[in-house]
Amino acid sequence: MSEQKTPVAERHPAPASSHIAPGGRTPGRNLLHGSGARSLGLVIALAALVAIGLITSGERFLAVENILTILRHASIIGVISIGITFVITAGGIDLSVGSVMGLTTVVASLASVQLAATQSTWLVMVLVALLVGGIAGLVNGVIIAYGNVVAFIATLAMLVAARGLAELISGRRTLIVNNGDFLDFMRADFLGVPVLVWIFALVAAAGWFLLNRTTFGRRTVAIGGNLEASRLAGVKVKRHLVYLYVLAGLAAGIAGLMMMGRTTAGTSTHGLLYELDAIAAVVVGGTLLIGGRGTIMGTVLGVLIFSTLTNVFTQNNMDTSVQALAKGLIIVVAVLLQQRFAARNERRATAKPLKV
Amino acid sequence: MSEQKTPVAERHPAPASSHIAPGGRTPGRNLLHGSGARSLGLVIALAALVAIGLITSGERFLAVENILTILRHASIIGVISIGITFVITAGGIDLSVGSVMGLTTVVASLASVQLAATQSTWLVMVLVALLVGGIAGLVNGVIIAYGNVVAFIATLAMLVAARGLAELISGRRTLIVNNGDFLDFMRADFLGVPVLVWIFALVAAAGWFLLNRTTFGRRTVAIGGNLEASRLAGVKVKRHLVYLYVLAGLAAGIAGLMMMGRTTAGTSTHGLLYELDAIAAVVVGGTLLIGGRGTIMGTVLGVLIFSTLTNVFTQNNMDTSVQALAKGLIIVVAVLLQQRFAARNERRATAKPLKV
Amino acid sequence: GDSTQPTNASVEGNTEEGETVVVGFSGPAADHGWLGAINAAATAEADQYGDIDFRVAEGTNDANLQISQVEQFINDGVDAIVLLPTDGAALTAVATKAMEAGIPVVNVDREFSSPAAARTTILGDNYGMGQSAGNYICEQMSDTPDAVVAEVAGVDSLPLTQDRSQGFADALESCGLDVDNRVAADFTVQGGEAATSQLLAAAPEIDALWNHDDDQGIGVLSAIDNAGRDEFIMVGGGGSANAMREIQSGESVLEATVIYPSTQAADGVRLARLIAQDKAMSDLVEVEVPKRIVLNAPVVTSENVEEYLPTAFES
Amino acid sequence: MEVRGLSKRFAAVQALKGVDLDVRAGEVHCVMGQNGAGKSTLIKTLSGVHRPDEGEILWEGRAVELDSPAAALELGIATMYQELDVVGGLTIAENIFLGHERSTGGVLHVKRTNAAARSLLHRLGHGSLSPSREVGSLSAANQQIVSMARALSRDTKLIIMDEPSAILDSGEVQNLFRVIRELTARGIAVVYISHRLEEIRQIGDRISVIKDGRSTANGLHVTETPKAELIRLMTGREVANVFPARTPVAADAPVALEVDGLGLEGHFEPVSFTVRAGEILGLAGLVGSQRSEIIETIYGARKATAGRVSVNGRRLTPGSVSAAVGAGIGLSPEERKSQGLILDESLYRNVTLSTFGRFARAGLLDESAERQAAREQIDALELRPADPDRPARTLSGGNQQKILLARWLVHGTPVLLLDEPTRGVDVGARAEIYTLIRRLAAAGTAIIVISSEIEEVLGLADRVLVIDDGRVLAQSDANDIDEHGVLDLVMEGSSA
Ligand SMILES: Nc1ncnc2c1ncn2[C@@H]1O[C@H](COP(=O)(O)OP(=O)(O)OP(=O)(O)O)[C@@H](O)[C@H]1O
Ligand SMILES: Nc1ncnc2c1ncn2[C@@H]1O[C@H](COP(=O)(O)OP(=O)(O)OP(=O)(O)O)[C@@H](O)[C@H]1O
Ligand SMILES: [Mg+2]
Ligand SMILES: [Mg+2]
Repeated sequence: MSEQKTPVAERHPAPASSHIAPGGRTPGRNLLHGSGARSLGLVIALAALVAIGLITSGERFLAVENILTILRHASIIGVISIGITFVITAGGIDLSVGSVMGLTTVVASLASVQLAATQSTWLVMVLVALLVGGIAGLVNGVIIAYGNVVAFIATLAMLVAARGLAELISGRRTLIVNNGDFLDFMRADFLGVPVLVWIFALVAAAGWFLLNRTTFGRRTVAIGGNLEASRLAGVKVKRHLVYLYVLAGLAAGIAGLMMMGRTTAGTSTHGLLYELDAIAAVVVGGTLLIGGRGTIMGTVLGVLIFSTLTNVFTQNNMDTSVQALAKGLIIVVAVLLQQRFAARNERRATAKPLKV
Repeated sequence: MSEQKTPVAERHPAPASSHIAPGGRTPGRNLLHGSGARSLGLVIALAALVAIGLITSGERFLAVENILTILRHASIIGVISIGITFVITAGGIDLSVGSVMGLTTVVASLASVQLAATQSTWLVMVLVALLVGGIAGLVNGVIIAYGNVVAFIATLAMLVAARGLAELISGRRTLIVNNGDFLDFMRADFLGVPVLVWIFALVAAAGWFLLNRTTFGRRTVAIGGNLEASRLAGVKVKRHLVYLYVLAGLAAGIAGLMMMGRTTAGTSTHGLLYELDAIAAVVVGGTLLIGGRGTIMGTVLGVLIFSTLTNVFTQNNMDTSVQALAKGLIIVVAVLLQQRFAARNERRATAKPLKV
Repeated sequence: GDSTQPTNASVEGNTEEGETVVVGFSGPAADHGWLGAINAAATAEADQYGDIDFRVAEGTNDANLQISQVEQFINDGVDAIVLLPTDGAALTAVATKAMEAGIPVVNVDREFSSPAAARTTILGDNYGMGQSAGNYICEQMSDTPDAVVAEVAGVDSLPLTQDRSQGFADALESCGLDVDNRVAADFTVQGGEAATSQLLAAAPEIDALWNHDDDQGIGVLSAIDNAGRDEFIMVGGGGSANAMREIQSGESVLEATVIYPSTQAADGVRLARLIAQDKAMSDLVEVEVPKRIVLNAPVVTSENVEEYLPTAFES
Repeated sequence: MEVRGLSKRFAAVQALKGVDLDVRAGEVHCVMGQNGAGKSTLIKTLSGVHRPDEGEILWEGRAVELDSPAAALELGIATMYQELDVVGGLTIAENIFLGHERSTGGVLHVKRTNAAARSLLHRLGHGSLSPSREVGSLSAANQQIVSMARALSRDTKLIIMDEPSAILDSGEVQNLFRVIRELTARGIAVVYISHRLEEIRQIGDRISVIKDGRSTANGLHVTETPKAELIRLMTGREVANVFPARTPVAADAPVALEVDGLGLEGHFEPVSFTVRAGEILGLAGLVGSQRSEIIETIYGARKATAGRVSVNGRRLTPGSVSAAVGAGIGLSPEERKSQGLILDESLYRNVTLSTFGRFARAGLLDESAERQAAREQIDALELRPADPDRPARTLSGGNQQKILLARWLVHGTPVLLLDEPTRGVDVGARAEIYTLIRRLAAAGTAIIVISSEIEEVLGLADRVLVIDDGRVLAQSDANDIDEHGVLDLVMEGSSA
C-alpha cells in the first residue's frame, strides 16, 4: 500500500540490471497503479495457494482455526520482516535479525530478569528485550554508518557474535519462561484473535504509517533512492541509518517477546535462519533490494505467502524434500507473477510495449 | 534504457554509501596500487592471526602439518569463493553455491555413477559433478538474465530446491564413495602438498588470469561497474551473466569433488551455509558487493583468514560460543583494517583526503 | 474398554488391525544422518500398520514453525501426535495445548519441560551415552593414567550435546581422566571432517577420542585417515551401520560406538497407536502404556557387533 | 546515412514524431533543439539503443535494422552518449577497447592494448594520460576524452556526439574541434549535438533542428543561417538579450556569507571572501581548478581542514551539511543526476527534499501542503511538464535543473551556491535560468555561481574570483575583466 514511487529499473529497464534489482518496472504512482498492481500479483499468488489448499484439503483449510494457525506462524517472522523492510528500502541489509532475536529471548528470560519481572511487572521483560534488540541495532548502525563497514559484512558479524553471546549467556541451555502474567498476555486471544496476530497487525499498521506518512519514512525512501543527493539536501544520512538499524533491532526484540510467548522458552537457537526468510518475504513483496522503494503491504503479503505455503504442504502431508523443491519453484513463480502484473499495469497505463 | 551513470558514486564518495558497498573507495585495481594496499591490510590481519597462533600455541602452530591443515581446510570453500568472486564482481550474488555443491556430491556418488566410474575411469565422476554444477548454474543464470528475477531471490530459490533435490536423490542417506582411483587421486600428496591444496591453487591462478587477463574478466568488471555502459559498448550482457552463473556452478562442482575426496562421502548436508562463508570471504577480501571491482588475491586471503582463525581457536581449545563472539569482532576489525590501508594508500597516491 | 476390570489384552491383540487412527509426526529438519534415520524408521513403522494414517510435517529447526505444525494437527483433530521437538522446552506449551484438546502426545528424544505436556515420553539417554563412552575409555586406558582424551561434540548449542559431554566428563573423572581437547561439529560429515582435522593438528598425540555422532563420524574418520593418524582408539556415538561395519572390519581406529537408538520415533509411533486405540504394551502387565521410557545406551564393540548390526541405521 | 519519418514513443511521451535527417560523408552535421526536443532519443535510435516505432534508417542507401548497440557498431556507427558511459573500475585502455578487446582466444594483449590506447590519447591531445590509469580516478572532462577515444578506436564511418562539450572548458573544446576536423578530413561523418550556438558556428557544416520531436529544419547550411533564425526554429520565439541587466548591489547590503581562511588540504589553499546579500559572486577557472571543492567545503559536504564559514554572522559547524542548510545555505550540485536528484522519485518530492520536514507536525507529513508548496514553484519556474507526480527521470535536463532551483526557492535560503547551473541546458531555458538567478539576487539572495563557460560567469556575476589549481589568482569586478583577461591570469598562474 506503499505510495513509493518506483523506479529506476522500471522506466528504463536495463536488460539485466535486474540481476541486482528485482526486474520490476512499474513507476506505479499510487495505490491504484504500480505498487497496487504489484500487490495484485502477490494477492493472486496468495489466492492461488489458497485455492490449492482448498482443493486439496477442502474446508478444513478455510476453518478459522487453520487460518489463525497460518497467521500465528506468520506473525513473528512478519514483525522481523517489517523491521528490515525499512533497512532494505534505504538500500541496506540486516542479516543479524534472527540471531539478535535469539539473543533477546535469552536475555529476557534470564532468571534474574524474570525475578525482577515477578517482583514488579512483566513489562520488565518487554523492556529488557527491546533494550537488547535496540542496542544490537545501534551497534550495527554505528559500525555501518560511522565505521563505513558494508552492511552485509557488519550484520553478518553481528549474526555470528549475537549467537555466540546468546549461547554464552544461556550456557546453551533452554531457559524456561515462568512469568505467568507475561505468558497470559502473550498467549491470550482478543476478540477471538490471538494477541500475537494483533501485535503483527499493529506493527504492520505502524510500519505502513511510518513509511508512508512521516518524515522518517520519507527520509528512508530518499536515502535508498539517492544517498548522496539526500545528504546534499540536508538529510542527516548517517544518523538516519543508525535509526534504521535500531528500528530493525527493536523489531527483532518485539519478535523475541512473541517467540517467548509462543514457545515459553528463551534459547540461542531461536531465530535460526530467519534472516533469509525475512529478506525473501520482503523482496518477494516488492521492496527493491537496491533501495528507493519499500512496501509494507507487499512485505505482509510476502510473509503470508510463505506461511500459507508451509501450511498447504503440511495439510497435504508432503515429503519434506519435495516441499523444498516446490518451495524453490514457487518463489521464482511468485516473483515472475508479481513482475508480470506490474508490467501489464504499466503497459495498460501507458500503452508502451515492454522491452525485455 | 537506464541513463544512469554509475561511476558517480566513486567520484563522490557518499558518507555512508558504504552501507551498501564496502566503504572502500580505492579505485586501485592492479596489484601494486589500490588493491595491493587493500591486500596489505589483509596480509596484516592474517599476520596478526599467525602471531597470535604462534604466541598461544608455539611451534606446533607453524608445523608443516598444521599449515597443511589450514590450507586443506581452506581449499574447498576457497574454490567456491573464487567462483562467486566473478558473480559478485559483476554485481550479482549466488546464494546457491553451497547447496549446489551438496547436490553435485550426491549425484556424483550415486551407485550407478560409481559403477560407471569403476567400469571405465574415475573421470566419469568428475564429469558428472561438473555437469550437475554447470546445469544448476545455467538455470540460475537463465532465470536471472532472461527471466529478470533478482539474483538474490533466484539463487535463494535454487538453494532451497537443490537441497531438496539432493535429499530426494540420496534418500537422505550419506552415500559412501568407494572408487579407489578417485579417492587415491583426491587424497594424494604431490611434492608434499595435498592434491586438494593444489587444486585450490590452480583454480585461484586460473581465476586470477581469467579475471585480469582475458576479455571475459574485463567484461565481468565492466558489467559490475556499469551495466548499461557495457551494453552500449556492445557487450552481450545477458549472455555474459549466464556464463558467470555457470562458472559459479562449475566451481561448486569442483568443490563438490574435493569434498567427496576429503570426506569419502556424498550427502545433501555437504555445503550447508557455505554460501555465507564464501560471500564473507569474498567481501572481506575486498571485492565490492555492488560490483565493479573484484580481486582473486583478496578472496584467497579472505578464505585463509577465516581458516586460520578457526585453526587458532581450535589450537587454543576455545569454547565454541566464545569463538563465535570473537569471529564476529574479527570480521569487523579485518574490514576496518583493510579499509584503513586502502584509504591511506589512496591518500598517499592522490593527496586527496578522504571524506568520511 | 467396557469392562470394569481392565486387562492387558496386548499379547494377542496389539498387532491386530484396529480402528484407523490418524497419527501426526513432527521432527527437526532431517539435516543429518541420525535424524534422517529417525524419520525413515518412523515412516516405515507407520507403513507396517494398515490402521495408521500417518501425517508427516516438514522437518524444521524453527520452533515457531514446529508449533504451527502441531497446531495444524490439533485443528485437524488427529488421534495422536508424535513429537520430536527442536527444543523440548519451546514445544511444551503447544504440546500441553494438544493434551488439553484430548490428543495424546508422545514426546520423543528431547524432553518437554512439563510432565503434563506428554502422555508418554520416550528418550534416548544422552547423559548415559556420554557415561558409557567415558566408562569404555576408562577401561581401555586403565594402564595409561595420564591419557590424552579428545572429544568431537555435535551441535554445541543443543542441550543434548551438553548432556552428552557432561556424562562423558563425569565418567572420565571417576577414573582420573579429563577431556584435553574438545571441538564441536554440527552432526554433518563436512563438519566432522573440518573440526577433526583442526583437532588433530592441535593435538599431536592422542590416546582416545569420542565422537558424538556416527554420521559426522564418516568425516571424523576421513580426517583421521587424511592425517595418517592411528595411535589412538576412537569411540563413536549413535550406532550407524556404517560405523558398525567399520568396527567389524577390525582395521579401524573406531573400536566401539555407543548406541543412541534411531528407532525412538518408530517406537513413538507404535506407542501412539496403542494409546489411541486404548491398548497397552504387550510385555507389561500394566494395562496402560507407561509414562516414561528411557532407552539404554549400550556400547557396541567388535565382540557384540553382530548382534546390533541388523537394527543399526543406514545413515 | 539517411533517416525517414522516425517516430518513437515512451510511455506517455511521444519523443519523436517523424524526424528526418540525412548525413553525408565527411561533414559535421549539427542537431539542435531545446531540452527534451528528442535529440538524444534520435541518436539512441541511430545507435541501436532504442528501436523506432515507425520510420526507416538507410545506411549507405540500404535500409537497416539496428536492434542492439552491437549491430550499430558493426555497421560503423560509433556513439558518444550524453551521459558518461565509461566504467570506473577499468583502466583507460580497457574502457576504450571494451567490447572489442585486443585479444587472441579471449586472452588480452595488455601491452598492445595500452600502446593502441596511448596513440589514440595522443591523437586526442592527451598523451600525458596513462592508459593504465583507472577511469574512476579521472575528472569528468577526462572521462569524456576516454569516451571519445573509444569512439575513435572503432573502424567507423559515422561518429555521433551527444553534447560532448557540456563538461569541457574552452581549451578542451578547441582540442575536440581539431580532432573532429581531422576525422572529417578522412571522410568520416560526425553528428554533433550541442546547446552552444558559437560552437555550432565554428565546427558545423549543416544543421538540422528538432522541436518537440519534429524536424523543423533539415540540412541548413551553417554559414547561411543567422543565429536568430536558429533560435526561432528551436524555440518558436525570439530569445533576446541573453544576460539580464544587473541590479547594482546596495552599498550597505549586509554580508550574508563570510568565508574566512577556509582551506581543504590537498585541494585548495585557504581562501577568504564575503558575499553580500543581493550579490552574485562568480568563480571562474578551468575544469579541475577545485572550484567545486571550494563551494562543497563551504556547504559542509567536505570537512574543511582550516578556517570558518559564517552566514549572517553565525558560524557554521564544519563538515555538517544539515547545519549549513539550517543556517540558510543551499547548493545546486555539479552533477545533478547523481548528487542532486532522486531520479525515480516524483517531481514534487524532489522539490521538497530539503524542506519536507516543514510540512510535518511531530513527524507527520501533510502532503497536500507539501504538494501545494512544490506546485507554486513549479508554476513560478514554468517547469515542464507541470505534473508534480512525474518521476524526475523523465524530465529533460533543463527542467531537472529547475527542480534544484525550485528546491531552494521553497526553502528560501539567503545564500545559494550554484555549481554549473546551466550544464546541458538549452538557450531558451538558459535565458530563463539567468533571469531567475538575477531575480533572486535582486530579492536579496547572496549567490555564488560556478560555470565552465567563462562568458557565463562574467555575464551573470557582479564580482569574479579567478581560480586555478586551488588558489585564488585574482578578485575583480565583473565589468573590469573579460574572457581573455581570465584566461591570461590562468595561464600565468599555472606557468608561475
Ligand atoms: N526512456 C525514456 N522514458 C520515458 N521518456 C523518455 C525517455 N527518454 C526520453 N524521454 C522523454 O523524451 C523526450 C525527449 O528526450 P531527449 O532525451 O531525447 O531530449 P534531448 O533533446 O536530448 O534533451 P536534452 O537537451 O535535455 O538532452 C523528453 O520529454 C524525455 O522526457
Ligand atoms: N581525486 C579525484 N578523484 C576522482 N575525481 C576527482 C578527483 N579530483 C577531482 N575529481 C573530479 O574532477 C572534476 C573536476 O574537478 P574539480 O571539481 O576539482 O574542478 P572544478 O573547477 O570544480 O571543475 P568544474 O568546473 O568541472 O566543476 C569533478 O567532477 C571532480 O569530482
Ligand atoms: Mg539529450
Ligand atoms: Mg567541479
